Amino acid sequence: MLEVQGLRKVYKSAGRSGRSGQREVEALRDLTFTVDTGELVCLVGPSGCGKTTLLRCIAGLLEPSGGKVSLDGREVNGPSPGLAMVFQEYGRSLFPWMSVRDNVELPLRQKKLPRERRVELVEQALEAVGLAGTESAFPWQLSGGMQQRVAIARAVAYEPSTLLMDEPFAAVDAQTRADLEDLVRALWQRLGVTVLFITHDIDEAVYLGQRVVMLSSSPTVVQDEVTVDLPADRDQLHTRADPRFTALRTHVYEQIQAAKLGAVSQAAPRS
Amino acid sequence: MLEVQGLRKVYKSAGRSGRSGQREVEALRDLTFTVDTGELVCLVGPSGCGKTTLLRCIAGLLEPSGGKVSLDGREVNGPSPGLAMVFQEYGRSLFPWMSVRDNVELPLRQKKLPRERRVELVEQALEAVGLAGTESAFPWQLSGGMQQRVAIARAVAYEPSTLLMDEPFAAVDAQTRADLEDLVRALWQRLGVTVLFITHDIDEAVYLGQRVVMLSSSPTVVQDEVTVDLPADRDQLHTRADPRFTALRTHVYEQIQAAKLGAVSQAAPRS
Amino acid sequence: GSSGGSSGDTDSGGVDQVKVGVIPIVDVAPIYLGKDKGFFKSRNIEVSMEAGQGGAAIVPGVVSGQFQFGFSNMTSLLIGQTKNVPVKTVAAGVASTGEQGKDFGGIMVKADSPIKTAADLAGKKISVNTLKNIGDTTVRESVRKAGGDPKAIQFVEMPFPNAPAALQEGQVDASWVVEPQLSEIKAAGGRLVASNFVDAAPNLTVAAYFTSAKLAGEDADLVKRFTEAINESLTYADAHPDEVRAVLASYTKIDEKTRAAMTLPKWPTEINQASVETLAKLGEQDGIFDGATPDVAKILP
Amino acid sequence: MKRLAYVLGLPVVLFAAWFVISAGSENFYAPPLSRILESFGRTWTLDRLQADVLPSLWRLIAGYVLASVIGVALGVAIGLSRGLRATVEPVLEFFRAIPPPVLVPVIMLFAGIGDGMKIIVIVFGCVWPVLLNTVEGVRAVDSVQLDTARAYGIGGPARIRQVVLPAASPQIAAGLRQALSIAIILMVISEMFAASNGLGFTIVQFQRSFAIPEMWSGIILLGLLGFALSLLFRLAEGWVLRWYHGLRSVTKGR
Amino acid sequence: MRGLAGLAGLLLIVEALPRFGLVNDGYLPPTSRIAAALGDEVVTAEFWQAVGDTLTGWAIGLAIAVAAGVVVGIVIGAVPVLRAATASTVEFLRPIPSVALIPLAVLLYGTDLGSTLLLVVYAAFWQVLVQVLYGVADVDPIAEETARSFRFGPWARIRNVLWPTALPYVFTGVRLAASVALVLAVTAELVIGAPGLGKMIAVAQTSGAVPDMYALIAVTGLLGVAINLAARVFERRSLAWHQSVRGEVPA
Ligand SMILES: Nc1ncnc2c1ncn2[C@@H]1O[C@H](COP(=O)(O)OP(=O)(O)OP(=O)(O)O)[C@@H](O)[C@H]1O
Ligand SMILES: Nc1ncnc2c1ncn2[C@@H]1O[C@H](COP(=O)(O)OP(=O)(O)OP(=O)(O)O)[C@@H](O)[C@H]1O
Ligand SMILES: [Mg+2]
Ligand SMILES: [Mg+2]
Repeated sequence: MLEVQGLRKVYKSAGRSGRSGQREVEALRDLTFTVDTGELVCLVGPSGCGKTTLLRCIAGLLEPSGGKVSLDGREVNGPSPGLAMVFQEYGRSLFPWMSVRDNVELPLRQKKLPRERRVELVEQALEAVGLAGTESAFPWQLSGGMQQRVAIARAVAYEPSTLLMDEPFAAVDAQTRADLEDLVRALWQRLGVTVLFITHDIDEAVYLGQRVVMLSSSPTVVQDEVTVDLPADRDQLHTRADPRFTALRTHVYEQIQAAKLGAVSQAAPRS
Repeated sequence: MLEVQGLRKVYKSAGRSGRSGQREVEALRDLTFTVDTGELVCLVGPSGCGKTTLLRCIAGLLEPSGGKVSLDGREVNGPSPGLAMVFQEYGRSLFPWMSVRDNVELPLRQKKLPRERRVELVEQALEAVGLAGTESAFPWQLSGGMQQRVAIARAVAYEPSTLLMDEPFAAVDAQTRADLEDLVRALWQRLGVTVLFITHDIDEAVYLGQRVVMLSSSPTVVQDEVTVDLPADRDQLHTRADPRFTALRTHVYEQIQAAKLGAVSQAAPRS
Repeated sequence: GSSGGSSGDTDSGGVDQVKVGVIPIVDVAPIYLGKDKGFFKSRNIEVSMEAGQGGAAIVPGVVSGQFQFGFSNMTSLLIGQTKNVPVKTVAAGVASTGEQGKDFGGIMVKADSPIKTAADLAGKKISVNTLKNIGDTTVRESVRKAGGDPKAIQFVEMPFPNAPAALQEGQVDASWVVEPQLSEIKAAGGRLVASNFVDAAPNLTVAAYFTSAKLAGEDADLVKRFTEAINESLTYADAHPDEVRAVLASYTKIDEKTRAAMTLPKWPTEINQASVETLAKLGEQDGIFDGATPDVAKILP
Repeated sequence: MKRLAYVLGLPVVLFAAWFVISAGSENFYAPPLSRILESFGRTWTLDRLQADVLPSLWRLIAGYVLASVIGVALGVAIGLSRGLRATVEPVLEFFRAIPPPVLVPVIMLFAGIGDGMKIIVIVFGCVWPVLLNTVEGVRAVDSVQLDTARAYGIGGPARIRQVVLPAASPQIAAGLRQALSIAIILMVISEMFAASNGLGFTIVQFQRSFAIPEMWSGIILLGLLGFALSLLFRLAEGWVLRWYHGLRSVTKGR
Repeated sequence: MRGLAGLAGLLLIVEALPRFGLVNDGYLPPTSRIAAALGDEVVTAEFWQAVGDTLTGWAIGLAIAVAAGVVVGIVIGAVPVLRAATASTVEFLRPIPSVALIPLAVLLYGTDLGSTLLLVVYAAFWQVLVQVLYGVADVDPIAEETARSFRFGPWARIRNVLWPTALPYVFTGVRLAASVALVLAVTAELVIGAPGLGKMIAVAQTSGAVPDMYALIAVTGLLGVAINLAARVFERRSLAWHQSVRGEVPA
């Protein structure tokens, strides 16, 4: 189980040399929520509200300024084993000196999987994201969407127990996106992995998640949570046509709207 | 007027260490289409089909392997004056050594605008993308979506006569996205700028464009073109509710589906 | 010495500005002494010393006219002659004392070394400051005279200041050094095996002052005055060893004890032509002239 | 063909200019190039190459390889640890500023006067560019790449080997490139002490015995040696960093 | 603070080595004796004159080398044809040791500042040049394309894209060149006898004044430490945006 309790994060950094002096940004004010083991939760919120920051704290890559994150009862101080993350900066998170294959395989080596198993996993993962045939290319020889899919393949092949995804489908076309959504759900169902999924696409959040957590705009708190009471067996055509789906997405949309408006009325000074 | 005639682009590059030898990718096979001066055309197509490649050729950043691109009758050999481009890799196209303000202002300096005008344009553009208050931050202190908006602000402030945008709203939330869509349309109407807009969101393509050009998957040709016969005055609520809108988006969706399927049946070897 | 601003022999009120390239060692004490005593000033020469580390810096300086005069050992000058370096000696520089065991340079070994005489040096590793120069030719002569085989010596090039340590650490079997390293090794318990300058020739002229052929031709008067001044300085220095020991403090950092203990060289005013010819012969024998035969007369004044 | 023209073009022009300008030179220290070239053939015979150049090359390569290994290893450690850097940097800077010639006596105290001493002198001089560039390269590794490695539990040696070193490799290459020519320079300097053979020794010997055309021919040989080694280096770099050159030339598209 | 600890450790080792008889204290005297010698030196005007002379040669030489290295590096780096045409010549000239040029320097300038400058500039120039060349090659293609697409002129591209990208490399180059320049300034004085610290070292060396020699060498080293300190401060200010500096702001 993933627990986030009173999480707070303030970025301190010098602004443009002296002109504006110290710049302090309160990215997260006070976040509390839990994700059960094996749950698939989607996270939505306005741009710049701190979703990436939250994910980095959960992954143990960033130290919170306050509050705490714990995974399966243990407090997170550094990256936990069995955790995989798809970064929003997919381009920069691939290693340009390695072929696509090596990029996907590297974490598996760390897991000390035998060679055949690694080859198999890499092949399956690349196949699943529609990149069979590009194994020997370097990442920078691929299009943006292809790079993003390599990053997804890397996380998928890793067979993590916790999967954090930061806008993983932002750069792919609608059709591929639908396929990848189904891939994530299939993986989740097959492996029972805990998934925290950030997206800007409200339909996607509702289609994918068992629950949708909505963040307010900065200073960020949890605005609302919705349980998605759609049947567990979902498919692109029928689920999206379900009136309940439409009701849910409208609700989420309104909440985000409200979050944004709230932000405007508060208008916290930023620098 | 922008004319693309028989455009072809083949990437030649060594694959990973001789294992697979020379890797040749035919990104574009034979593209022909035109965009009238002052027209707003959206471009959709499967991931990796060559949209970015096409835009780079049009911007004069990449030399085609065949065919030609001409802008207002003159053949494109290098970047044309009055052209602005929003890159898909927004993060890397911002200069990390400059504040947000300087990033947006720099091209204006190159245009030799007077100081007051520059300040005004920068302020307006940042305001329009919802980033007022972050002028003195460095790009890497911003969230992904905010960085992308800085890149958009830079292009907008430039007041170009031709605007090329490569999935410019991929990293922003739904609400901001809607605002930005309206911003682009307003800018287009106010300045009469020629816009070529790449997106993966079919609704967005139909909502924004006067015409939607659909590309096939690799080897890439123009799959289809649709003229969007919706009224010129569009707004998020009513236009999207228009039955004609739904009809159009369904048509585009089907075409893209067809493009993908075509690709699978052809299954061109890639390396 | 600092470079006195204006360079060359510009006439300023009849006084010639003269730069002399020297090595800051005991050998050149007379010129410092002579400067202090006014021997140069009285001949309308304003002399300043440029302290280089060796011929590599001094000879090009003299040839190009950056320095008017320079100080160099005779073997180097002989080598230069075979290569037609356009220089000419103008005065004697420094000479061996001619007394076996009491010269300002010699071959040293550690106290407990099995090497007793020069003959034992055959087959050993000996450090000299520069190879194919005055050091190794004269050391060979010492060995030869003592009945050893000079061909079997293994020479290693090592600057004088580093020799005591190398000798102490056993990196070389023997070192050819001059003062003040000679006294330093002695103080550390080292032993003198041979005085190679004395073995090479009686009253060997070790070094000389020289000028470029160009200056010698164009300004004979200046050369003449400089020679006179140097000769006066040499004579004075030879007669006043205490003042020599004192002037050393002004341009070296030799400590007082060593200054008092060390053996001073001789400073005759005449270049001993016979000894130079001997040097030429020895050098030729050892092949340091690349097969050429130096013309001694050409470099002597 | 075109590449050959690029490689030889400027040198040919410069040598031609040198030839013409120096043709009638009376200056003892700047003899006509014709005499230098003539002495080149005479001086650098096969025997001489074997007796003097080979030992030099061996010291050079041993010193260079050792310096590269030390520089990269130490550089990675210092680059990764801020505390270590704060502690050792002043000491390193202290040694960096001391001229190798004055350090030789100290090195001789510990390492004797054999090849070991000369190799240490070479190491001592050419480790700095490798070290500094490695430190800076490691410090500049992209934070997202580091985070990726951390998130996937790629730690310890694997992180250094798979992430840190490749990411810093372009800058390390700059350091190795610098070190190569410095190693040649230090080879010459080290042979000024306690040597009895070697290219540097021979050149200094020529200088001291007023064999000026021979000295210049030696300098030309040094230049040729540097050029040849840098050619090898470029080949190796082009191979190891082919991903980088590909990445960087993506857009040049030409 | 921690740096002081590092230096103190070095001093302790140098004190201990001869004290415990690991090396002969006649050849490597303990720190205390070197310090005493240094104490005697620093009160003399001659010493400060020498430091001043050395620093003058160093500063002027470094300034020329850096300016020339940066300008030439950017011009060559930005124009591929030039780079291809000059590569072989650069590689040929780089390994020529400054010491081999000593006769040439003396020939041209005697023991004047010019000699020192010639040697210093020759040695330090290549360090800067090579770093700039690698730095210029490091430009992010997307950043470069951005500049091209907005039709930045050559000057604007150099100033706004090439230069900031190359800056971290240039800094390393300047730090390398700074110490090479110091080394060469001292060596030139040592060998040619131009006035300065090197000449004092040479005199101490030939006179067998070992503690004095080490005291002077230590001064050279300390100058290096001071120079590096200044470079680091400057770097922190002008590279605040760069990963290597911003990565170290405590989170
Ligand atoms: N390194 C940093 N230094 C200073 N401020 C930062 C830094 N990183 C992020 N921030 C600030 O923290 C806030 C939250 O950023 P974060 O990247 O978490 O947003 P996000 O929700 O992921 O947004 P998006 O949807 O646009 O990716 C932003 O206001 C941003 O400016
Ligand atoms: N530098 C390169 N070297 C080799 N191949 C490349 C290079 N850049 C792109 N390609 C190939 O060209 C094809 C088209 O790439 P492009 O980036 O134009 O696609 P795209 O339509 O923009 O895709 P996306 O929507 O995912 O961004 C891809 O197959 C890609 O692998
Ligand atoms: Mg984010
Ligand atoms: Mg693209």
